[in-house]
Amino acid sequence: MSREELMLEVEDLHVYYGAIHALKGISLKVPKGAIITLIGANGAGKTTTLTTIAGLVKARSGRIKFMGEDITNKPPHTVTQMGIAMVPEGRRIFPNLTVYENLMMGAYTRKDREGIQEDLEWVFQLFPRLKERLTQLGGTLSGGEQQMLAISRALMSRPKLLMMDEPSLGLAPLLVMEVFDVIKKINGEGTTILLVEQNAMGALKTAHYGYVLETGKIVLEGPTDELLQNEEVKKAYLGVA
Amino acid sequence: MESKRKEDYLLFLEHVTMRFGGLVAVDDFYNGVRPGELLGLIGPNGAGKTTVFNVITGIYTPTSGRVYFRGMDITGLKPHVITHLGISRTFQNIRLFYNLTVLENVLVAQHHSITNKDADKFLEKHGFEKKGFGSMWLGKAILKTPGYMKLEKDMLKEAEELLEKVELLEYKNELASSLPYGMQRKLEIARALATDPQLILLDEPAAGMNPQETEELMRFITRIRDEFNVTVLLIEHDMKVVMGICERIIVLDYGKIIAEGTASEVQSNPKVIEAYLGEWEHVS
Amino acid sequence: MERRLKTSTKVYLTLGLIALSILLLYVASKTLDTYAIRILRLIAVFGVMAVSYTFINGITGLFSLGHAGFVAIGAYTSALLTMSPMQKEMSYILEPLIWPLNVIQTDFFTATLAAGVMAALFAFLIGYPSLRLTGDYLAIATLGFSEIIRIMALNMQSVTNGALGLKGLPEYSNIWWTWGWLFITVVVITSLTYSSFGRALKAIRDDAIAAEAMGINVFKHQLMAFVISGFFAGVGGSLYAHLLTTIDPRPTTIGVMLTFYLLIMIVLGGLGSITGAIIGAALFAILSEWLRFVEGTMHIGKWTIHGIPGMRMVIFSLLFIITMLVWRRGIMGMEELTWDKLYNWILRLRPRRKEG
Amino acid sequence: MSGTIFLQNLFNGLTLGGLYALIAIGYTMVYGILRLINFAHGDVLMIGAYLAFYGVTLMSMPWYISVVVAILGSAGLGFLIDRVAYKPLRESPRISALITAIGMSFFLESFAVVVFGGIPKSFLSITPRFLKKVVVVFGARIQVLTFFALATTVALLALLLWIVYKTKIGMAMRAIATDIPTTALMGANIDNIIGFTFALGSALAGAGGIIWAMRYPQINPYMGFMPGLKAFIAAVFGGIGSIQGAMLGGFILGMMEIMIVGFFPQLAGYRDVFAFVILILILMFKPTGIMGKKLTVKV
Repeated sequence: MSREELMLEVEDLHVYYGAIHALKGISLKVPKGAIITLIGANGAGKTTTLTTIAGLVKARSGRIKFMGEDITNKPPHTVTQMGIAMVPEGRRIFPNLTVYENLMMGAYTRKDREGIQEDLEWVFQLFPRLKERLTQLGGTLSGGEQQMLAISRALMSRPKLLMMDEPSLGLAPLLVMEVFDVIKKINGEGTTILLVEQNAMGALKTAHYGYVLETGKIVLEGPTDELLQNEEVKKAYLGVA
Repeated sequence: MESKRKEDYLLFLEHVTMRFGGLVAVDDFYNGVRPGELLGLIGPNGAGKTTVFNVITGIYTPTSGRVYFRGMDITGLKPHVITHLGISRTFQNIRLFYNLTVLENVLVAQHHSITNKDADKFLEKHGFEKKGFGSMWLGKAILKTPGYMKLEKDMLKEAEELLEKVELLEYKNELASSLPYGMQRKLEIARALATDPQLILLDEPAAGMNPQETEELMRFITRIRDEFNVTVLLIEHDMKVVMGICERIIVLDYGKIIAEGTASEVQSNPKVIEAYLGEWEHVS
Repeated sequence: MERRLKTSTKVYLTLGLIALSILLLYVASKTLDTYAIRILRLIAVFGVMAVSYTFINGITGLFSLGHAGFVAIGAYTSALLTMSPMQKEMSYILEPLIWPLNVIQTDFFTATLAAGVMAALFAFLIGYPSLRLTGDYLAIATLGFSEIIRIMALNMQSVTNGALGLKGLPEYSNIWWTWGWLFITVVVITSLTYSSFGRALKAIRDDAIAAEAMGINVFKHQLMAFVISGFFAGVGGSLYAHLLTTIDPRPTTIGVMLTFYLLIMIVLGGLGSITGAIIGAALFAILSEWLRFVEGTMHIGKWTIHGIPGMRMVIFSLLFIITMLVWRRGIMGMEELTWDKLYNWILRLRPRRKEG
Repeated sequence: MSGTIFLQNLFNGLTLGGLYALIAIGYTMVYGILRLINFAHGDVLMIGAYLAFYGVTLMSMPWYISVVVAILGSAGLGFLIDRVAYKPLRESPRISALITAIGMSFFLESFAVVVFGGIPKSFLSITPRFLKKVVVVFGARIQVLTFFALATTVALLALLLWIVYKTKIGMAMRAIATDIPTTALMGANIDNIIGFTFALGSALAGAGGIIWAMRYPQINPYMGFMPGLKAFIAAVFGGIGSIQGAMLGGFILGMMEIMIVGFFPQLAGYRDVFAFVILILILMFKPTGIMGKKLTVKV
């Protein structure tokens, strides 16, 4: 994938939480227009990778480049303004804001009223349910609806790169399917996606290329159809020796 | 599931359910830890493992059900009483006393044996012996009476012996915060052992460790089980650790026990595979 | 490598230091003028209060803002016990003092002990409900209690003489009483801090949940610490009253301001250090006298600079904020000055001398 | 108590309650975001009153301009306090920020002693004459100032609610109160929102200080301490973090203080105790206050 145009490039990223060495030299590439997934067991460092890219966690060393610009350790609002949006783990809806306000928070940095309106329509197309709940408080939504809102909120900044942290977590099986479908749809409209998942099967069937993380390191990478056949993947999850 | 007799268990959770508002974190847990075994409690994130720990150690009182330890009903007792009765624990995010030295961390863990009168009464009521180094009156500590000095000396001796066994003695005067991560984990386990427990609960001891550290930790856990004669209950999401050392494994998903058995039994259980790898194949 | 002295050596050194201190205090009491001696006495009184305060705020890690309340209880208790019945009759103009307080009179030592006991009792009564709170809620609740105590002192005319306060107390707090009580306070608090009990307190400070999991009855330990601290605050109050020879319910005397002063002392000295608390108290007492020049008129050569009243407190508060922002450990951090440390320090100095 | 006196007390209670409400909002908004008791908030009130005083006496501004300048000055001061004293400590233990806040309060008070002098100043000279007139309402003699104070307070509270619930920055303030990192992910500059919150709360405190000074017409460097403390109690009473709670708590506390003394004059000396007793009862039995939500601690 070297010839493709790169959107995001992470090089030898090291992150510490106090004494814990959480990321031990992560390198990955996200080409424009692709869905890239990071999979791995809990505590492998998937979330840390995303939050470091987003600027919420500081990297000790390494480099993050977005559209050719160095964004390592830039504050989160700058990263967002440059075109990276994130659907955080656990959705993190603003519970005391209405659905509409949650969406407007997503569009916080934007000033183009018409563009915002357009994107709002797009989001309602993706998730008609949200339109019905516009004036409801975010905290009163069901888990699935909150996930829809979290994704929509991230889309409202019209991002170039959308990072999603465990969008299927805690959802009923049918909703899990729906979420993966939506991810494909969003990608189809031209948004590049970096997806972190615990649901390895779902993620690998949705994405084009995947990285397998284990205790802060990438242990395996490749096109997803290859990874799906790989015994190592199974091992990473189940410890099958 | 086969019928279980709580008398066969060191610790038994009898139909324990823990609800938080609408969320059922632990759903009708009916199982326990047998004396001397190394039991693993596993499950995906949010399955309710840590909640089980918090119920056992008295941080939460279960919504319904009882907890039995050595035949005593310990449901609803305070955490410090439960520790005195013989259950000790470590935490998912290491919780050492960072401004104390390694030695002091261990000494603190012995302190309950000289002050915990309520728990002693509870023990005596159930026909067990009181434990500890004797009683402590603050006046003795101020006046430094011979009795008190002996007490301190005994505690110190025992603490140093313990540190020697876990190979941390050479760091005894270092601040806990200055130890490297792997060593902090070890110290946390040592500190739990210093409370003189029958049962020790380890909450994700391998979290944040690299493969070599993990290997070493696995050996360490098996060793302390034999050397300190304790029963071990272990939470872990790193399946390799659990598969490597646990004799029996209980798998939790969405608060429910979905499987129980040896490593290989659990590994081949379709419900477990689904819980860990995702339900995609199942629906499509 | 740290080297340690033998225990017996340390005992001799300590005894030597005590003897030396007594000698120095004796010389001071004979040679220094009353102003300097007053500062010395003030250092000891602040020392008692600061050491007892750091026992709660620094060592047990409970952030209390109610220390002045205990000082107030001690001050009033002891003042009511040392004043003569006749003096009381003359002071209580608006309403007579209630029985039996109007007829009792004791010596200073008994009065000070009673002050401590009374303050400890109040510490128990206040601690029992408020120690269920944590962090800033505890701070504000204890502040509230201390204000209640002050307002009671202002209003209970027939006990405290209200706003008039108690004046003309015998000036019992001489060098020996003040430094003697400081000695006792330091010995008791240090022994406790370095006992199994004290270790438990420090463990609670670092992580209360882990401490509870180690079998420590956190609430009971905190309450005991609170009561012990209250006792010495009461003692400090007794000494304070008999140093000022007057006690009244103004915020600056026994109210919130006093707590703030104490907080400045223990933060500057290093939160969690007993030696630090004493150094902080001494610095505060000395600086607040020495800094008087900024409030008085100065002559530098031809120029005359007019002082600004209140400037001292601006300097103190700035010092305090800067400490918190850039030097949070203060002078001593959580460390203590020990013989071993001094010994190692001297050892480290020696080779350098040889090289030079 | 006769009807007219009751009416008088009612108005006094409402006015005092309104003042507590104005000040309490600053505490509750800051606590909602940073979990910090901004001890210096009461002192902003004092500075506000002094600024208005000197605006008229030294700069000879018309009183209404001086008031606006003083409110803006208070807002600026609040912003500055956060930047200088609290922002550097965002990552530190919460108690450090609290200690610094106490230091800040202490500094502002001693600073005021040095700059403005320790002797109380009379505010009467700058209070416009029409406010000092007395009108008779149903037999009760009430100063125009009382109505003015009440009306201004209500208008300011309404303005605040409008900012918080109808503007973009208000939306961000509500968002940040529940989730700082996620708000940052939305592209919002956290420090600016926190700074704005401080400024907004301080503006209200400044306004409260001026009204306070008109009603109790003496200003001194320590005048902010007690009202500040009580307003904080009002915020806890109403449920810390909740703006409506702070308003409600302020009004209830003010009304209670006036009414208890009204009905039991012999308790007048203990007037300042009521608030603390309420505080302790609330903390003991319902630490979340009337309208607050539970703040959970994770094990």
